[in-house]
Amino acid sequence: MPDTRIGVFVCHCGRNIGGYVDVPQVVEYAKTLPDVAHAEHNLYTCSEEGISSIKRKIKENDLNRVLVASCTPRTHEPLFRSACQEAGLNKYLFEFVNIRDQCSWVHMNLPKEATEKAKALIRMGVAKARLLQPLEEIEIEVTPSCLVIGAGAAGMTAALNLANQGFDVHLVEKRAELGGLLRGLHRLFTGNQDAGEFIVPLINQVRDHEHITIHLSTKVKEVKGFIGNFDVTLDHGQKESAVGVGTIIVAVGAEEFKPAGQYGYGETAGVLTQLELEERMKEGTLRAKNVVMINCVGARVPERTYCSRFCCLTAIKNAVLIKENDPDANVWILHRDLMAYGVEFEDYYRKAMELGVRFVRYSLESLPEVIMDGEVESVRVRHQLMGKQVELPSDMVVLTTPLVPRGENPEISKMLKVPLSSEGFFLEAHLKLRPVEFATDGIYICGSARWPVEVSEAVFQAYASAAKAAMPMRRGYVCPEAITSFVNEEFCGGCGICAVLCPYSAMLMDAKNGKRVARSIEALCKGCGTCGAACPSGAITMNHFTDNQILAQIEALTEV
Amino acid sequence: MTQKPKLALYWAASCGGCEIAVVRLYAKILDVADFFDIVLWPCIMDFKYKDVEALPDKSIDLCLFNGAIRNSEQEYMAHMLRDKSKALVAFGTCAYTGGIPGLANVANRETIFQRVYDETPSTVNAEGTRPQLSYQVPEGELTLPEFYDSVRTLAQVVPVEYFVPGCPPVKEQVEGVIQAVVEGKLPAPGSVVGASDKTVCDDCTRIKEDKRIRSVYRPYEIVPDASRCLLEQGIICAGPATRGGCGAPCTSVNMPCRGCYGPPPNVVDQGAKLLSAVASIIDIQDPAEFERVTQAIPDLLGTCYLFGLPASLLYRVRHQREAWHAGETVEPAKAL
Amino acid sequence: MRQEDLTMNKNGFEPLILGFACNWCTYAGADLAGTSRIQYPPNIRVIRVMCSGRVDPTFILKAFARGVDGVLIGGCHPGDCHYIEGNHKARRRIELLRNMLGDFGIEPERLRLEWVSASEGARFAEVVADFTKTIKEMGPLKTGAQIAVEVAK
Amino acid sequence: MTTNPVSEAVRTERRITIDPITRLEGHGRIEIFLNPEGDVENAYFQVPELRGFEKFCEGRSVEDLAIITPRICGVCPEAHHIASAKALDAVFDVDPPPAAKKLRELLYSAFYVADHATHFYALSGPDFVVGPDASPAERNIIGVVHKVGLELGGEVLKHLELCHDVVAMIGGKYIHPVCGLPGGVSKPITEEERAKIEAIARSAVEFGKVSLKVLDDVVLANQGYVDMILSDTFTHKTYYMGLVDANNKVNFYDGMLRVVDPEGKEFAKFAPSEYLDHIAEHVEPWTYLKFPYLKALGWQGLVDGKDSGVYRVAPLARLNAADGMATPLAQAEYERMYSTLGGKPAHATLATHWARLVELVYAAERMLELATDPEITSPNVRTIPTATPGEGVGVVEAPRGTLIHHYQADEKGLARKVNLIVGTAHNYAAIAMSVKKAAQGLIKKGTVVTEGLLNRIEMAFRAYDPCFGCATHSLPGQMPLIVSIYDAQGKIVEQLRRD
Repeated sequence: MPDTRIGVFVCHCGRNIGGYVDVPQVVEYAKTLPDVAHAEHNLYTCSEEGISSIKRKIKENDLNRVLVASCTPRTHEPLFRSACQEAGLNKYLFEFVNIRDQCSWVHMNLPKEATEKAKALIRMGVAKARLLQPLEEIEIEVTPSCLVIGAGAAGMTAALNLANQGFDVHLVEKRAELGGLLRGLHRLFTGNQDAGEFIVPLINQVRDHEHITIHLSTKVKEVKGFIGNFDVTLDHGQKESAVGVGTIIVAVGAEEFKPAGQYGYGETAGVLTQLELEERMKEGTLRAKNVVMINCVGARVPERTYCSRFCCLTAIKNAVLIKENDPDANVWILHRDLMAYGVEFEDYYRKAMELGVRFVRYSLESLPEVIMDGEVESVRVRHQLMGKQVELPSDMVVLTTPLVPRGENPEISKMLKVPLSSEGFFLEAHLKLRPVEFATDGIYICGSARWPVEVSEAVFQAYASAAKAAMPMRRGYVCPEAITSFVNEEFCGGCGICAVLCPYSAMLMDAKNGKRVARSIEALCKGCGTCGAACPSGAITMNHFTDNQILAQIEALTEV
Repeated sequence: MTQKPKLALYWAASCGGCEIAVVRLYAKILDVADFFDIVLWPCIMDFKYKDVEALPDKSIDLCLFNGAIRNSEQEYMAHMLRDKSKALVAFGTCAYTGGIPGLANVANRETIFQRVYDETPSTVNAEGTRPQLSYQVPEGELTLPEFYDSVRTLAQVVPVEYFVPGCPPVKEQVEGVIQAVVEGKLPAPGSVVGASDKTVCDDCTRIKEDKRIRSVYRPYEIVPDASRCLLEQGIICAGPATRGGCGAPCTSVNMPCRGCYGPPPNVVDQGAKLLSAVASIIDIQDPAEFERVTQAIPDLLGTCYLFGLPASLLYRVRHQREAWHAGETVEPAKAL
Repeated sequence: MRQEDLTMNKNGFEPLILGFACNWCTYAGADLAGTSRIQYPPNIRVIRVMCSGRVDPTFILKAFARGVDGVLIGGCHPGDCHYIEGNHKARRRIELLRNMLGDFGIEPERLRLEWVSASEGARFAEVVADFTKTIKEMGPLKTGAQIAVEVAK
Repeated sequence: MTTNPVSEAVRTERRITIDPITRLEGHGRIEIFLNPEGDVENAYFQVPELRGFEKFCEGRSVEDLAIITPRICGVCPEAHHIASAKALDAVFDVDPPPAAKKLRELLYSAFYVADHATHFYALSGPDFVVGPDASPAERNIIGVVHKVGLELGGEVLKHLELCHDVVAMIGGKYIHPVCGLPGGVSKPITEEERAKIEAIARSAVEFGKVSLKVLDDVVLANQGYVDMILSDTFTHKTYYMGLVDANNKVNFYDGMLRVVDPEGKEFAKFAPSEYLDHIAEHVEPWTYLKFPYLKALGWQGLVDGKDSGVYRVAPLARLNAADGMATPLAQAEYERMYSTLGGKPAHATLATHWARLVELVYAAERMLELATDPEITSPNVRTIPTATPGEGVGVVEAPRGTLIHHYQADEKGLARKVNLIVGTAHNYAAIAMSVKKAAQGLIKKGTVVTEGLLNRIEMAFRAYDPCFGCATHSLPGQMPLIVSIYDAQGKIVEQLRRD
């Protein structure tokens, strides 16, 4: 273990630092600090001269730590790190001290204080540099194949997209056939295109694609490993099989809420849901003169507070279809608020009104009431605008219900260690910064598994997730953070606190001769260090920001 | 006799449980008596200070010192025994981290005297009599040791070779330490002996599954599942932030660990770590709700530092002493 | 005790303030304050961490035990954490720690957690200025550890 | 050593220091002042340590006091733990399930057997078994074992360990158990554990009988000891206090506090929660420990008799304050003791040892009763408190006397006010008097201070509390005493040692 030899390079940054901080004085002070073998100042440390000076001094003074006091690591750390590397020094043995952006530039009228602060910051930097350890960057190979869970519009689209890029895809569907919810749909908005026209070609392409292996009536039983190398066990009912993939896309979709017991649903054939209505229309077995649709059944209520977004449109679409098919039919839509976002949907709404579909607003306080006597007779509702009770003759009541999360979501979420929202849908890493991907690397999400979406949204989410999944597979490898946490098994008591804190599932609880021990998966760790801050047994070291390094900085801060 | 290694035991501010822990070696205690030449054991034999003072420096091979430093007599003995001993051992939690007597660092001499000699409802002391360091009785002078403002650990007073944690150290560990001494197998000076390098969780056999909690309970508020981790059931347990080796006797009877074995290796401040761990696993984002839930921990200081206040980074409560320095009179509390 | 104080000690008490800034938001915000040349008091010394969730309460107690007069922690706004919710964990730890500081006779106001985004250079400067002012008014921190030293003397 | 300097010394003012005599809360120190004639002018028993529990318990979570207060004494932490749990029941106004109360008492009874046995065999036994004048090297537990035989010696150690196992089984740890909380205990016992405990209890009862036999053979058979026990030197006529059950029988865990006067007539009987109406504490500037006394009579100083507020607690006091024992064997021995001592109350301090054996037998019998109670294995050992925390007093009879815990909590359940009166404190005044009297009876003009004499002075206080004698004889070694003879200037002129 050679003794620590630190080289300190203080930058004038022209006048940017030198104009306010007494750089020569700072350099003289730096020389007095422990383990500082060399200190100098440069007009611009980031200039060709500065960089070559660093490299030269590393050799001449066989420095094994380098500290640059200049601007900010956010812009210049890579440059100085590579300088160290080129001089044969591990780049993580470099420490950056910010005496410009956070010192000279913000204390321009206080040269004396700025100089003292610069000294203090360098003293702290040196204290940390003394304890720096070299770190290695690893590469992890990524198997160029993807597991897509769920073969609805989203899943099939994602699978097809990836397959067309030449990646092998394992498409897993728990039902006996492809298509998901779409199979039940009649026509799709906007444009009322026949659902079949969309779904059938899609199914055929998927089925015939050389790069897609379809697993019907199959469930994902177990998933091990991490980005690049997931070992997946598939349960085909009678037998099981194993596949290895590099990425995973979750496209399990959602299901329509069945409002059992509400408005006589389940008691008479005259009361059905929108999806059931579409099936009848598809079969052409719809016979109804007076249709009353009730929106927000089971949505935006205390036990299910969210809005399913497109059910208003489904109601409008189906109302229009009924009217177009039979102009004499009466169609009422009872709603609480009408969501018709975007250009096309607003047109939809207008068209419906033109065709004579009547909209009645009701409130959560006074819900509509379906009058039945074996068959539906009428619907009584308090008309909010007219402020009085009205009774609508009706031979069919259609309940507009939201999409709800799949029952198997919790199971899948546990298996993949990805989170669910409080509503039970899957939760992506970040709505704006990292949509369609989970915090856990290599696992992506699209379609109604994430949030209720209509078909076109499902499709473009599918493209997005496929594009995301393609990145590591196309590159063929991933470079995880070198600055990761490390668990010292000697001290780990296996309490498991780190495991629940890590947003990336990078902390695993292993069983070692009967006892629990935590293990950090470097490939997944992002180096945030929250596990280290919480680890009560002191077993976790957050590399490059270790307790000892930070405590040393604090001691240096308060030193005489 | 003189060939035997010399053993000394001494207690300072402590309950005597550590001494009992040694006596409770039962038959083995006789082996100890055989192996060692016991030169000092106040609860066993004469301990006129002069006799210890008379011993040459470093003539005691092993000194097991239990108890924190609360008064001048204890500090004096700590210094003397340091000089006389080759290996000075902080034996038990009080000597190691301050222990329960160290909780007195929430107060100071004046407030303690006030409570004990004035306020306590059973006390009748109209004259405000206080114990005096020196007092003239008709027959002569009587003296008392000085009661200090703060409690200190042994290592805060003199350099210490070894630390044996535990309130008290469990029998098996005491045996182990004695054995190590007998076999001359003590580790490098500065080490903690008679304990494990892992935490109490490693000793605790309760089932651990998911550490996330959404509510916190005080031990008397719920009947916990007898097989599952207490912390996972919302009962604050110091086990994860406490050095093991005790065998987790407390959790074995459904009571949480309170941290008497002190911080694990590599942990600077046991309380800070416990606090950080607890705050981390309370899985609540809404600050108001978090505030509400954490009401179930009304005494954070006592929860985090029940056995180690003097050894903590902050060492003692601040305002108490400042009030004492400013000569502020703490308003006399009402009788119970 | 601290030489930079002595030199700074022109007009009365100049507090020493430790700052922890997360790499992605607050540290960037502090840099922006610099590039915008926004002036603020020189009492603060910033330690860069990747995430406010890295800040172990031990660090804060250590700082107070060593006589730092105030500790400021800067993280990303809720929802913007580069590490999903490291800032939420930081908030929970700091909140509990503030309560405990009270038990120790240390004013909770000496420990502050602020959300400062990369675009909030001006806000960073304001926060530092305001915090420095607060601590100045509070006066120097006298910790139990310092008292211990006195006792020992 | 020559006796000359001593007799020399006796002619001028002298001072004898016995320092220290081991701990209750810290060490004890005896200062004996002689007058010019060499007679005892006065004797002071100082307690030079304080830890301030009453203060630093303030602000703690009140339930934590069951963890904190046992650290007052590592010799009898069980007493503090149980007293604390009872005080907490009161603070939360909660009534634990029957099984919980029984488990607490079972733990406590096991502890009692061990504690009394330790004292009888290891601490005071040697004074009688080996003899007060025997060589110090023999006057210890080993000496006892030699005298009574290895077999009995082994029995003693075995039963100590067995009883500690029972405590650990219920309380988690023998030293500083943790099972007690407001509303009950933290863990029920299994049938398997119960069976173990029953076996231990049966064995303990037998052990109690054996111990009584030892008392007969070595103490009562020796007229010299009996005379010493009954001698005026070791006699004090004081009030006596102890817990009694509904039938005025001795009870360690619960009941009413009963005080009898020096004639043995009931002076007061009150619920523990009313202790403040009957007991007060006096402060002296020369010691850190306070002197409790009976409020009704007031503090008259360190004097005994009917007019003095000084009262005594612990085994002999408990028997004096009660009308008998609640179990057969113990009751029989109780009657035998008083007939031998010439009726109630017995004022002979040294008879405390006998009383202690009576209690040991009771504890063992009670242990068996509880171990065979069908309810003892009930899983229902917790009542969840619902009331807002308030104020509460918890009292038990510790081996060393009545132990009072008094807490006041705020609505958050934080301890706001704490008052504690520990067993030995009640006896403080009596101990100081006994020591003085012993000294007066044994140090006369020109008397040469000898081994036996020092031990007899020590016997006076050892009778009260093993914390004093604490293992004094439990290992081969020297006596803990040294007598320093000082001249008027406090300069040491002579030292007498035991070796």
